[in-house]
Amino acid sequence: MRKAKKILNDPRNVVPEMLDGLVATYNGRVRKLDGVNAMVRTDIPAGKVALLIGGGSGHEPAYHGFVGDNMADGAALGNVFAAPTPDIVLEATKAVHRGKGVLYLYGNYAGDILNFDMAAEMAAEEGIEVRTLLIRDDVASGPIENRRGIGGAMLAVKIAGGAAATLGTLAEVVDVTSKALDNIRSISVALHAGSIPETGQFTFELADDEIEIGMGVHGEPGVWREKMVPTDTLVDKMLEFILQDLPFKRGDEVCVLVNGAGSTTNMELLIANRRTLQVLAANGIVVHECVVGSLFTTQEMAGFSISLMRLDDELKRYYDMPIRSFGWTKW
Amino acid sequence: MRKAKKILNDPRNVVPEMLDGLVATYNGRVRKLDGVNAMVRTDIPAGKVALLIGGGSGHEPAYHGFVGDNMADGAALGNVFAAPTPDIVLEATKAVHRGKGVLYLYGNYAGDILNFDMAAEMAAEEGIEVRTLLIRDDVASGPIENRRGIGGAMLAVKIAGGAAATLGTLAEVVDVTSKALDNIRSISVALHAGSIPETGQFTFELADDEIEIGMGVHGEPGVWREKMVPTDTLVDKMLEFILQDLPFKRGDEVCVLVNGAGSTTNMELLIANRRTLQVLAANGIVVHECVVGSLFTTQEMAGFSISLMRLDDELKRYYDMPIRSFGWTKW
Amino acid sequence: MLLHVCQQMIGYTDILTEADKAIGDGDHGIGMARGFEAVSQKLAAGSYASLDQLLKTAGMTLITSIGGAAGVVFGTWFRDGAKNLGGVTALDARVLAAWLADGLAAVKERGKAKPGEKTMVDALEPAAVTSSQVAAAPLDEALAAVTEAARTGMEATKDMIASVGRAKALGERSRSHPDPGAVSTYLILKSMWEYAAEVMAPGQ
Amino acid sequence: MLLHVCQQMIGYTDILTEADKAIGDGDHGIGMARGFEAVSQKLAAGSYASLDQLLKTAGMTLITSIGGAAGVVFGTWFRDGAKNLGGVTALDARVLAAWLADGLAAVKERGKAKPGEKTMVDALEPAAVTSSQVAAAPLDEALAAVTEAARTGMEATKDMIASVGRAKALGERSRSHPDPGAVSTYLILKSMWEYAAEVMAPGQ
Ligand SMILES: Nc1ncnc2c1ncn2[C@@H]1O[C@H](COP(=O)(O)OP(=O)(O)O)[C@@H](O)[C@H]1O
Ligand SMILES: Nc1ncnc2c1ncn2[C@@H]1O[C@H](COP(=O)(O)OP(=O)(O)O)[C@@H](O)[C@H]1O
Ligand SMILES: [Mg+2]
Ligand SMILES: [Mg+2]
Ligand SMILES: [Mg+2]
Ligand SMILES: [Mg+2]
Repeated sequence: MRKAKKILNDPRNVVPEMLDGLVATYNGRVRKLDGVNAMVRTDIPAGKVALLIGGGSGHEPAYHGFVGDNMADGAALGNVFAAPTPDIVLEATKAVHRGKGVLYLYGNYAGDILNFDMAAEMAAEEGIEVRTLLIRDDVASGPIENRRGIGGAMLAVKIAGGAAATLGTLAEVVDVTSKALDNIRSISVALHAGSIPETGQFTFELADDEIEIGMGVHGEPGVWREKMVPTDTLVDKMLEFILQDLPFKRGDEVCVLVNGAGSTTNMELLIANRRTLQVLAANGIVVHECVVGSLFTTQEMAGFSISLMRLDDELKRYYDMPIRSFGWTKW
Repeated sequence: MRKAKKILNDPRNVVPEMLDGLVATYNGRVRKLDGVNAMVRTDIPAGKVALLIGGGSGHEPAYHGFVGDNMADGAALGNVFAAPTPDIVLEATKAVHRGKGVLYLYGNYAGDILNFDMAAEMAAEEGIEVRTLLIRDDVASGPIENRRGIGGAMLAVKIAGGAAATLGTLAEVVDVTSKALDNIRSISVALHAGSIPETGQFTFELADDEIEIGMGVHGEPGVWREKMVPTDTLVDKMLEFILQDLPFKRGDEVCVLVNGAGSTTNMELLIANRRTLQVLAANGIVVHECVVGSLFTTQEMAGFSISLMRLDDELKRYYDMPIRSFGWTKW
Repeated sequence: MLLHVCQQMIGYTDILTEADKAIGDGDHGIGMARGFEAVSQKLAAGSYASLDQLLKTAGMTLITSIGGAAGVVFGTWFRDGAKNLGGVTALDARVLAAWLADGLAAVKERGKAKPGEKTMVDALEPAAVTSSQVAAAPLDEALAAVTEAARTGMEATKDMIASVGRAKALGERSRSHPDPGAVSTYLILKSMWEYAAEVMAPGQ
Repeated sequence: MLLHVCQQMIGYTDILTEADKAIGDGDHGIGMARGFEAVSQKLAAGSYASLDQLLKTAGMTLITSIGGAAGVVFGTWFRDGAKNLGGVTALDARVLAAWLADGLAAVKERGKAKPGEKTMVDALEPAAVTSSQVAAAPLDEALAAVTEAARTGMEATKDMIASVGRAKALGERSRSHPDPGAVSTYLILKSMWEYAAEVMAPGQ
């Protein structure tokens, strides 16, 4: 079976090696914690509510690439596609805590929940208040409690980061972030799988002429498989799911994220963005800003997701804040 | 023969459709010119020296994704891998000109030279002063006059953009940009080819276990082909070429760009960045800043390039300027 | 004995990778290998006065080295299963029964998975039940019965639809494949039995 | 006649793609197709009083529609080749010779390519030379000779090493493959000859 072709050193060391390379791009604004795969900002102000994100590696720049100014204060990294262990999360929690409590924000996956919860219990024993919010933006994965976190997660992190940099209490940050999460919807399409460095194997198989709408970032099944279709036909279908789910209504204001899965070209993403904006305009939905890029990837997986976040004045204020991180910089 | 798997509409319309999607990400700060595949800033100040970049499409975000604040004032887009025609370049030239002349900055490819030169002649007839600088950063492509423009091009555009935003005359901008070009060196490695949307065919073949150092973005041959090697071994070899070429000396200060060809993962790039910094440190070369990302791609090509730009105080001043563009934002 | 389990589980990497590829994300094999590799290093590093210390250390090591869902789940079994083992120094069928019973309870408490939801619980629960019934038997006989119970439970997961964990997402598609964690549970017990039968028993 | 050339060249897309894939970046075929498609649309749009107007329009259209190196090169041949054709209305061997001679000169002036550097010049030059020798012959005979000269020149590029243009980079690797632009040059002239022989001649 075809194996992935990659340039790596020992595949068992990809996470710490990648982390070194990532921290270096921050010019001292972020540091790696000794002994564990976690990174935190070096300039977290005293008395700041802390935002900790994390999950399995292999989705770069998500999540760890979103640590930075007005973004997350720290990230806990697991191995590729595996949740970080409780000790990593705990160390990161202690490192970002500034006396005002810590918000855990991550995708709704069993492994992540088991590990972050165990860490939260340990943190509580050390007197650190932790609140947890799960990202569940993928409309293709059933009832809300089952929904997975995909590309829209980056919009949630941006709002949470802005709120955590601005508001004085954990409870307020939780409220704003919850509102953002309630207003984010995403849907994805997959063309081919990404691979796990340690096994060199792809996480799923898809025929050369097939795509799957709603497929998860690890190959979790979507809504349906079909033959290749043109961008416009595909985007129209994808948006149908999103628009009716919230539902988004005429006059709503949104920001848009068209996110690449890894090896999908900017050209394809930009053409998908063009159609997305046409459809939103036709539905009388006002676009505040659109972002196009590969922010939440799955190694060399091909495909993309479309995310919408409905904005009100409060969310817009946090969305408009400048940010500086490896994965997303805005001013 | 294996064909590329992509989501597109009519492949003959990829450039204008992509351009629509790209312009939309600028929130009004950039507009498309009517009738030709060119885009220009909407807020070019009167009396500003203009910077025009361009080339074939398919390398997104290069070149057109680097139009923006303190970057290029406009870009002329050709079809995929084909230089823009003289009329496109001329229209873009007229649209960016503010009475102080226009600098053409693009990669050293026969097609681009033929078309930009013809446009420069037409512009001269209309009384617009044009100066041309070719990007030739690829050390693997022989004597300087033959060298191709690859990833390091983005560093040149950054300096030129800063200079054009700051300096009063075209001659001064040319001087600063020339200095940058003289101090940039790059080398690439290819793992597999990108494809042309209109033919669906890959531009070259490389065995599953082979890589080619120095291979050009369109499959132009490099220095040598070999079996897969670990990141550290590969980066050491690549840097050997660059370091001895300028040569870079102990105590030199540089900025670093590790650039992905398209489908190479951030994980691989970050691990390559880690090794790059280790080697530079071992050689006593000071790193001012390192940038890691897929800024100059060739569709879904796999591989990466390493670029170094030697800095002096003047170049550092322009490098440090904040920029805002689709492909690269910094503050 | 635990060292033997570690070696065996590392050897099963590919089998577990395949199992997780079929209904999950394909990382279960390397995760378990990573975990038991770490445990064997811990064992090599220090000596342990009592069995519960050994199991607690092993459990905590699994939790901090595997990651994903399996780390917490299997680590909790090993660690919390030992919480009532006082200072026992030797493993016998009674100790085994207590370890499995308390481990199962802790895993269910932590993971909220019920039997029939296609998780390792579907292998661990029958193993614990059987173990309590053969608590008076010699260790190797007890482990033989417990291993068989785990195998049967593991086989039964083939007909289940995952409703918990990463594989949950696969719903119908997960049918006819065994649950990777259930496979691991069976293989861990099988390795213990092998050791008891081939290495310990002869010596007794 | 030009319309026939357009149809033919569009039909040759795959041949030219393959030729450019071998030693270039593989876009020559779609580029020429795009260019001659645009020319045929221009022709359909308006009628032209004189031949030089027709050729200048076609040349400018190639320049503004093909892109890459070929756009400027082939467009320059068509457009600048016609600069001394005054207001001639019909194509004969003498006009053909002037068009090829002036076109060749303009292409060399613009592209700085010398014969032997593996470009379309290596097909266009022998065609121009031959054309001046048969300037008194009937058009179809002249085109037969000119086409044969272009074919020979094109064949000769197989033994050359590219030192100009995109293919230059391939150096040694470009050997044994013909130059795609030279192939196009031969095919353009061949299409003109076909038309002269099959459509015009009978009519005369
Ligand atoms: N809530 C849970 N309770 C018990 N076991 C679980 C639970 N969630 C997952 N598991 C077990 O973990 C196994 C998956 O482990 P692994 O693949 O290593 O982690 P991940 O699912 O995060 O990739 C499943 O096969 C299942 O047996
Ligand atoms: N300087 C030049 N003078 C004459 N012909 C040239 C020159 N450069 C390129 N060509 C011709 O152009 C052809 C390549 O055309 P094409 O592939 O369409 O453009 P590109 O090389 O930009 O991809 C070459 O085969 C060669 O015949
Ligand atoms: Mg996993
Ligand atoms: Mg080309
Ligand atoms: Mg798994
Ligand atoms: Mg070409």
